[in-house]
Amino acid sequence: MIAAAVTRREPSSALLYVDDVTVSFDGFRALNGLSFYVDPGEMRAVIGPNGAGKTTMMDVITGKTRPDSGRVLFRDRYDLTAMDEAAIASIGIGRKFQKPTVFPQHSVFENLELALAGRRGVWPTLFARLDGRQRRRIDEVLDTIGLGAERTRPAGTLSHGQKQWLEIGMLLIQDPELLFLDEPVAGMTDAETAQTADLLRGIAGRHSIVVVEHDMEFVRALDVRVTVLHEGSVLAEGSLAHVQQDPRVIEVYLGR
Amino acid sequence: MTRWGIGRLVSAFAATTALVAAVGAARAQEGEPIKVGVLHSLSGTMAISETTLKDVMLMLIEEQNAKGGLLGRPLEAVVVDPASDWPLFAEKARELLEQERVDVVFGCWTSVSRKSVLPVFEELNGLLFYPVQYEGEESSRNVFYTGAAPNQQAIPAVEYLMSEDGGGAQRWVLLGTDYVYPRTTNKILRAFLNAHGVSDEDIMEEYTPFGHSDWQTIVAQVKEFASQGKPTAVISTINGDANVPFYKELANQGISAEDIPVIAFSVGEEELAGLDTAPLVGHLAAWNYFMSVDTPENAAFIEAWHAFIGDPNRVTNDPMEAHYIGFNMWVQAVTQAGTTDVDAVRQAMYGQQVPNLTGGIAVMNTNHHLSKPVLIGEILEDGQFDVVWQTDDVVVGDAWSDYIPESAVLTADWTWPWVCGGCQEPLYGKN
Amino acid sequence: MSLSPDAARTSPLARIDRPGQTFLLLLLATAVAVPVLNLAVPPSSPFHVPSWLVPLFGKYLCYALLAVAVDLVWGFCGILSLGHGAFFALGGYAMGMYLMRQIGDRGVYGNAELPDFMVFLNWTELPWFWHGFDSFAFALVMVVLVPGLLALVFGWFAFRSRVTGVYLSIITQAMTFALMLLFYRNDTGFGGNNGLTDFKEILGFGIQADSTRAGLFVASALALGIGYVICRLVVTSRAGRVMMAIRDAESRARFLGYRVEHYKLFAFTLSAVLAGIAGALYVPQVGIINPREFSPASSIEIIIWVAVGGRGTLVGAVLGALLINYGKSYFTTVEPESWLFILGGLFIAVTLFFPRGILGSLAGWWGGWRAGRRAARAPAPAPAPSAVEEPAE
Amino acid sequence: MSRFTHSHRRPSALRSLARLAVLTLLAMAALVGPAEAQPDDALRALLPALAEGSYSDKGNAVIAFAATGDPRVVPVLEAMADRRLYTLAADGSVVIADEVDGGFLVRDPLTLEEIGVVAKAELEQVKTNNGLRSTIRDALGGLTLLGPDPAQRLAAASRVFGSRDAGALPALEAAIAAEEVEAVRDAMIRARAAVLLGSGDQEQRLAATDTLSGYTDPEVRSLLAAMMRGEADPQVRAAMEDALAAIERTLALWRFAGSLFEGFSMGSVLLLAAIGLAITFGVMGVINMAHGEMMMLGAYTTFVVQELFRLHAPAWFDWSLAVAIPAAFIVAAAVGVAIERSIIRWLYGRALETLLATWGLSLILQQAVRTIFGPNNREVGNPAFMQGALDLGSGLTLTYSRMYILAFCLIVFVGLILMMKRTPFGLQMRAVTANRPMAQAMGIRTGRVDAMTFGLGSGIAGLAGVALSQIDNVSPNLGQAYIIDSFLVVVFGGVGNLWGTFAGGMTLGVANKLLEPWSGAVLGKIIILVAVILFIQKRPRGLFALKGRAVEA
Repeated sequence: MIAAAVTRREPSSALLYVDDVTVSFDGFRALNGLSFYVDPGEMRAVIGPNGAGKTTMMDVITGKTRPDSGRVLFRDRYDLTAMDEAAIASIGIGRKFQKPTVFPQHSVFENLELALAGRRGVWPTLFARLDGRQRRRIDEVLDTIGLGAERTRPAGTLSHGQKQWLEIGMLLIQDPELLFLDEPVAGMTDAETAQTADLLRGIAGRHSIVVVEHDMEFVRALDVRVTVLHEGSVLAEGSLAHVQQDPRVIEVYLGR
Repeated sequence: MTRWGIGRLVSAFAATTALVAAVGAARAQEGEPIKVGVLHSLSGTMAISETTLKDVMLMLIEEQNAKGGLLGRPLEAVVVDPASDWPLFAEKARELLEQERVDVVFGCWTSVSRKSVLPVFEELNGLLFYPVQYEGEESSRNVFYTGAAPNQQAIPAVEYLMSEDGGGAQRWVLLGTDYVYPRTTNKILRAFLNAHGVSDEDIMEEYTPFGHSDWQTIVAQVKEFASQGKPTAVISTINGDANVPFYKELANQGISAEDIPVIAFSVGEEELAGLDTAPLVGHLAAWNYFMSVDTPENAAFIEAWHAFIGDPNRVTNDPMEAHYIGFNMWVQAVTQAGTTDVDAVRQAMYGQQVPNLTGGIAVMNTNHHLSKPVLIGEILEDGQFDVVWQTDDVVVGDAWSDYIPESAVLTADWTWPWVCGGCQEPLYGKN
Repeated sequence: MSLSPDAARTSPLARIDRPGQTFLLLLLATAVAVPVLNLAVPPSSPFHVPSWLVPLFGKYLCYALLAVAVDLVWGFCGILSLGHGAFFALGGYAMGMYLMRQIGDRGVYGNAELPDFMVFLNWTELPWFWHGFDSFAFALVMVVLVPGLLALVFGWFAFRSRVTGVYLSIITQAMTFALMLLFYRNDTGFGGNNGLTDFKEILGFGIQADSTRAGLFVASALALGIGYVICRLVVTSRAGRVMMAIRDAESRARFLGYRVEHYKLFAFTLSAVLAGIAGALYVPQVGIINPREFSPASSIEIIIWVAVGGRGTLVGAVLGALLINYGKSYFTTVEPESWLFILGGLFIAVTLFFPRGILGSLAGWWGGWRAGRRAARAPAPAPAPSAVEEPAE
Repeated sequence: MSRFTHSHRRPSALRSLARLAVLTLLAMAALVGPAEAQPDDALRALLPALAEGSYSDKGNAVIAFAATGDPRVVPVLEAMADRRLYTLAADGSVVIADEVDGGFLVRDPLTLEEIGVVAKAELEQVKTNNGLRSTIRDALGGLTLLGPDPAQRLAAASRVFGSRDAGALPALEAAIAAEEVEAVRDAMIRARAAVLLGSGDQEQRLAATDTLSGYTDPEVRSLLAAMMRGEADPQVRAAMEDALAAIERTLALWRFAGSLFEGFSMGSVLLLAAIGLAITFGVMGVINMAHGEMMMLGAYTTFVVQELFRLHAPAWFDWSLAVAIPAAFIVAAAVGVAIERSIIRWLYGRALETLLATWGLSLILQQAVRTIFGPNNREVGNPAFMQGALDLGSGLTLTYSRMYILAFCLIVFVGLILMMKRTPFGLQMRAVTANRPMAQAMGIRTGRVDAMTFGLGSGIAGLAGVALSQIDNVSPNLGQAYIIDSFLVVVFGGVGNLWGTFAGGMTLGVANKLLEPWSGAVLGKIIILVAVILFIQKRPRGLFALKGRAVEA
C-alpha cells in the first residue's frame, strides 16, 4: 500500500519538514522554494493573501500535486512527494477542504464510519462490520463535534457549519498525527467560530494541526504560532502579534 | 427528386387513405385474410434502401386485392420495423410467423439480417422472399432468392469489361466495404480473373469500413494503380452509404469513366437519386433490371408505382423488380396449390414463370434462385442508366459458385432426388 | 439512498430492501411460471405461453442483467461507461464461438475443422484464439475472463491515470468503437459483419427445442437474480458505501486514505464480468452475435435504460431495461413508422418529469411523503447524483 | 470538372492510336491546304455504318468516317458521343435528334437542315459505350491536335504519350513548332520523349531519358520502369535507373505532401463537425447527442435551398451555397434555441439528463426528417467552382471542394474565436460559463445567454452540415456518422478549449491520413482510437488542458 520512499534520516525533531519546494503551473510559480516545518503536537496557523500558495502547499503535502523540485519529509521517514493521497492519508495526515466536503448521500454516522481508521482495501471493506469498540468510537466523535442528534441524517442536508464539523470529525476519527484544516470557519456564525476554536484547542496536543485561515479573529483566538506565506514562500513566522508588526507583512497583506 | 416536405406528407396521407380503402375493399371479400409479412427496416441505417421495398410490397398487395385477392381471400400486409437491428430481425421474424401467423414474408436487405432470420424461418418452416443481390453460398429450403447471385451480376460485368467492346480492361481494382458480400464476390472475381490470365499484380484489392466517408487516399491510390499503361477498371462492391462520398471524390479528382470505368453492384437508380450524376456519366452498374428499359411491362410497373407513391419523380430499381417477380410467383404458386401451406407453395414455386420487367421470362429454379437476364448500364446525366450490354438469354442463378473450390462441388436442388441446399450427391438418388 | 447504520450488521438477505425483495419474488415466479406455462400447459389453453415469447423474455432478462451491471458502475461508482456494450458483446462472442464449434461438420461445406465463414474466406486452419472453444467449460471461463481482463487492463490504466468524467466516458466509447471496427474486419477472424450465427446445439441440446429455450430462460432469470443479489450485497457493504463516497466526493475519499482506483477497478471489472455473462446468455437465445453489439449507440442505449429506470437503484435498472425493450418490441410492430417519436418522446418526458428515473423518482416521492408524515424536520430529498461532474472541493 | 486532369489514358486508345497519327496528318493537310469537301454522297455512304454492328464495328466506322477529314464529320461525331445520334425507324437513315416539346427535332447529320419533329417511338438511338465514345473523342482529338482549343491539344498530346507511336512523330514535331501555350508544349515535348524512348538510336534514347527525368509523375515513372526492363544497352539502362531513382524520390515527397493535404482536409471536416459540439458540450457541459442531427438539419437546409434554386433560378445555382450558409445557420440555431428553451434549460448541472433528453431528441429529429424528406439520400450538388481539382502534377491533385471546405472551416473557426473574444455576447457567454452566479449578480441575463450559446453551437453545426452536404450523403443518418468522431475530437483536444478542438481535429485528421496508406482504412482508424485512449492516460484532460489547482477541482 505505502509507496513511500524511505529517505535518509534527518537529524531533526520536526514531524513535517517541507524542504525547498517549488511548483509551477504553466510558467506561474505557485510555490517558490518554500521551506517550512511543523513540530509534533504543535498547532500552527498559516495565513497569506490570495495566491500566496496556501492551498498549493497543502496539495503538495497531501499528495495531490507533485512538486517540480524539493522534498517533503514526514516523521523523518516518508518522502511525501513520492506518495499518493491515499498512502499519505494512511500514514496519518488528514486534510479538511476549504469548501466542506462530506459524502452528501451518506448519513452522518456513515460518513464517520467511512473515515474510521481501519483497513482501506476493497476486500476488507467488502466484508467489514462494525464492532462495539468502533461504534463507541463513532459515538464519541459524534459527541465531540456535537452532531449526536443528527447521526441518521444524510450529510447533504446538514447546515454549512455542521458540515464543517462533520468533516473535522471525519479527520479526528482517523486519529491522524497531522491535520490540515483549510479555512475551517469560513461561512460560520460567530458563535460557531468560537465553538470551533474551542474544539481545535481541545484536540491540539494529541495531534499536530495546521490551520489555513483568513479570519484574523479566529487566528487570534487560536493563539498559536503563525506562518505568513507570500508568493509561494515564507515571508514571516512567529506569534500573530509578532508577524503583524513585520513591515513586510503589513506591506503585502495586512496593509491592504 | 424535387419533391419534399408537404408533398411527402400528402403522398403518405394518400397512401394511407389508399390502404384504408384497400382494406375496406378487402373486407368485402370472402374469408379470412391471407397475411403477408413485410420485414424491412423503416428506421436506422438501412431505412434508406428498405423503406422503398416496404412501399412496393404495399403496392403489390393493394393491386392484388384490387384483382380480387387470392383464393377468394383478401391479402393483408403486416408491416413491422426491425430498425436495422439484426437480432431484432430475428425477433420480428419469429413474431410474424408465430404470433401474426403470416403465410409468407417478404423482407431483409443485408446479408446479416438474412443470416439472422434464417434459423427462425427454418425452425418454423416459414417462407421468405429475399430480393437483394447477394454473395451466394447459401440455399435454404425456406428462402427464395429473387435477387442476383454473383454469377448473375459480377461475372458478366467483368466479362463485359474484359471484352473488346467493353474496353478490354487488363488491370483491376476490387474495391469494397469490408463485409461478407464484397469479400466473397471479390474472392470469386479474383479466381475468375486468374483463370482468364490476369496475374495477381494486376489486381488491387482494398476494403474500407462501413460508412467510409473520406476517400481521398484510396482514390489517389486507384489513380496511381491505373497509371501503369494498361486499361484499368474498378469493380466496386462499396456498400450504400459510402458510395456518395466515393463518387464525389472520384469526380472531383477528375477520374472519368473513359479513363477508369467503375462498375458497381450496389448502386442503382435509388442511390443515384441522391447524387449529382453529371460527373459520373459513363460509370457502370450491373443489374437484372434498369428503370430505363423500354418494355410495356416496365412502363406499366413504373406508372403504377408513381400512382401509388404519389410522386412522378420516384425511381424504380432492381430489388423492387425482384419483389415484383417474387410476389407474382408466390401468387401464382398459391393459386396453383390452392392453399398458402408452405410446403405446398414451395413445391408449386418450382418452374413458376413471370415475365421480367425488362423482357423475357424469369423462372424459379429448384435451387431457389431465379433465371434472369443480366444487364449492364452506363450512368446518364439524369441518374438513369443506358443499357449498353445484356445477356442474350436469361442466366440461371447459381447458389454455389464454381470459382470457390469448396463450393464448386456443391449442388443446391430442393427436388427429388437431391432435396438439399448444398450437398455433393443426391440424398435419395441411390434408392 | 441513505442506508441505515445497522445495515451492515444484519444478515446478507436482510440487506435486500423492499423493492429488491419484491423484484426477486417476481423474478422467481416468472422463472417458474414461464417454462411451466410454455411446456406443460397445452397451446389451446389461454394460459399457454407461446414458444416465441420464451426467448424474447429471456432476451429481456439478459438486457436487465446488463443494465444492473451498468448501474453498479454508474449508479454507485459514478463511472459513466459508454462502452459497456463491448463487455456484453465479448461475453456473447465467447459463447458464440463455442456454439460455432458445436456445429461441427453440419455447416454448409461440411468442414469439421473450420466454421463456414472461414472456409469461403480462404482460412486454412483454425486461428489460435479459436482453440479451446470446443469445450463448454473453457467457453464459460472465457465468458468471464475476456470481459473481465479487458475491464481490468483498461480500468487499471484509466483509473490509475485518474481519467474521470467525460474523458473516461469518451475513451470507453472509443474502446468499444475500436473493437467494433476490429470485429467488422473479416480478417480478424470472427465472421465480420455477419458475425456468428446458425447455431445448432448447446451442450448437446438442440438450440431450437422448447425445452432448451426454457432452460436458457431459467438460466437467464437465475443469472439476473444472482447478479442482482451480488450487486446489492456489494453496494450495501462498506465497500459499497466507499463507492458511493467516491461517486459523490472523490477527493474526500482519497484523502481519507481510500485507493479510489482500486474501488473503481473492482466495480468496473465485476460489472464487466456480469455484462459478459449477460451477453453469453443472450447469444443462444437470439441466435446471432454481430459486431453491431459493439456499436457506441448500443452502449448508449444501456445507459438510457438505467437512466429511465432510475440510476443507483439496481431494481430501477431492471425496470428500465424491461420497459424500454418491451416498448421497442411492441411499438416496432404496432407503430412501425412512428415508434421513434414515441421512444424519443418518452426519454424527454422522463428527464423532465422523472428526473431521477422512474423508480428513483417514485422512491423519492414515497420517501418524501413518508418522511413528511413522520416528522416535521423531514430533510429535503438529497439532490440527484450528477452524472459526470466532478465534485467541487 | 477541370479539363486539365485528363492525363490518363483511355482504355480503347491503344487500339486506335496507330490510326491517330494518320488522322493527325490528314487533319493537318485539311487545315493547311484549302478544304477539299468530299462529294456529299461519299460521306453520306459512310453514315449507316456508324449505327450498325457491335461497338467495335461502330468504332471502325467512326475511324473511317473521321479519316475523310471532312469538317462536316465533327458535328456528327459530337452528336454520337452525346447520344444525340439516332436512326429513323421508318427508313433506317441516320439523323441527329434533340428533345423538344412534343417529340424530337430531327436534323440531317451532314447539312444540319431540320427535317421535322417526330415521336420518340419513331427513333432508335445509336448506342454508344465508354469505349466507343473514347474512340470518337480520339478521332475528334486527332482532328484537333492543331485545333483551336488548347485543352484538346493537351489531350491529344497525352494520347500520343500513351501510344508512343513513332508514326505520330512528324505531326508532333509540327505541333511543337506551332504551339504557343507553355503547358501544352510541355506535354508535347514529354510525349515526343516518350516516343523517342523506343527509338533504335542510343543517343535518342539517352536524350529522351534525360528529358523525361525532368517530369515527376507516376505515368513517366511507369513508362521508364517498363522500358528499363526491356533495355539492352547498359549505358541507357544506367541513365534510366538514375532518372527513375530521382523520380521516385521526388514522388515520395509529393506523396507525403499529398497525405498532408488529405490529412488537413480530413481534419477540417472533423473540426467543422466538432466546433459546434465544442460549444454545446465543451463550453456548456451538455452531453449533446443531438449535435449530429443539427448538422443533418444544416445539410437538409442546403438541399431545400438548392431545390428552390433549381426550380426558380437555375442560372444562379452556383450561388446557392451563399444562401444556404446563412439559412442553415439560422435554421439550426433556431431549432437549437427552441430546444434549449424547452428542454435543456431545465437540466443544467445534470449532465446525465441532457444525455438522455438529447438522445431522445436525436431519435425524434431523425424520424421527423425521414417522414418529411423520405428515407433516401437527397441530391445536393456542388457549385461549378467546387468541382474538379487543381492538378499540381506529380500525381498530386487537390480537389477544389476539399480546399473550399478547409478554407470554410478556418473562416468559421476564426470567426468564432473573434466573436468569443471581441464581442459583448462572447464576453457574456464566457462570463456565464465561468461563473454563473457572479454573472447573474452582474446583471447578465443568463437564461438569454444560455439560449444564445446553445443556438450558436447548433448554428455552427448547421454550417458544418452545409460543408458535409458537399462531400457526403444527405440522409437521415448523416448525423450519426459524425457524432462519435465529434466527441472524440472535443475530448481529445480538451473539453472547453476551442484551440484544443482545433488542434485535436487537425491532429486526428493528419495522423489518420499518414497511417492510412500504410495500414489501410480500417486498421488505421483502430490505431487512431487506441492512440487516443493511450494519450488520454498521459493527459487525462486532453491535449490543451489547463494545469493548475483551479481546474483540477
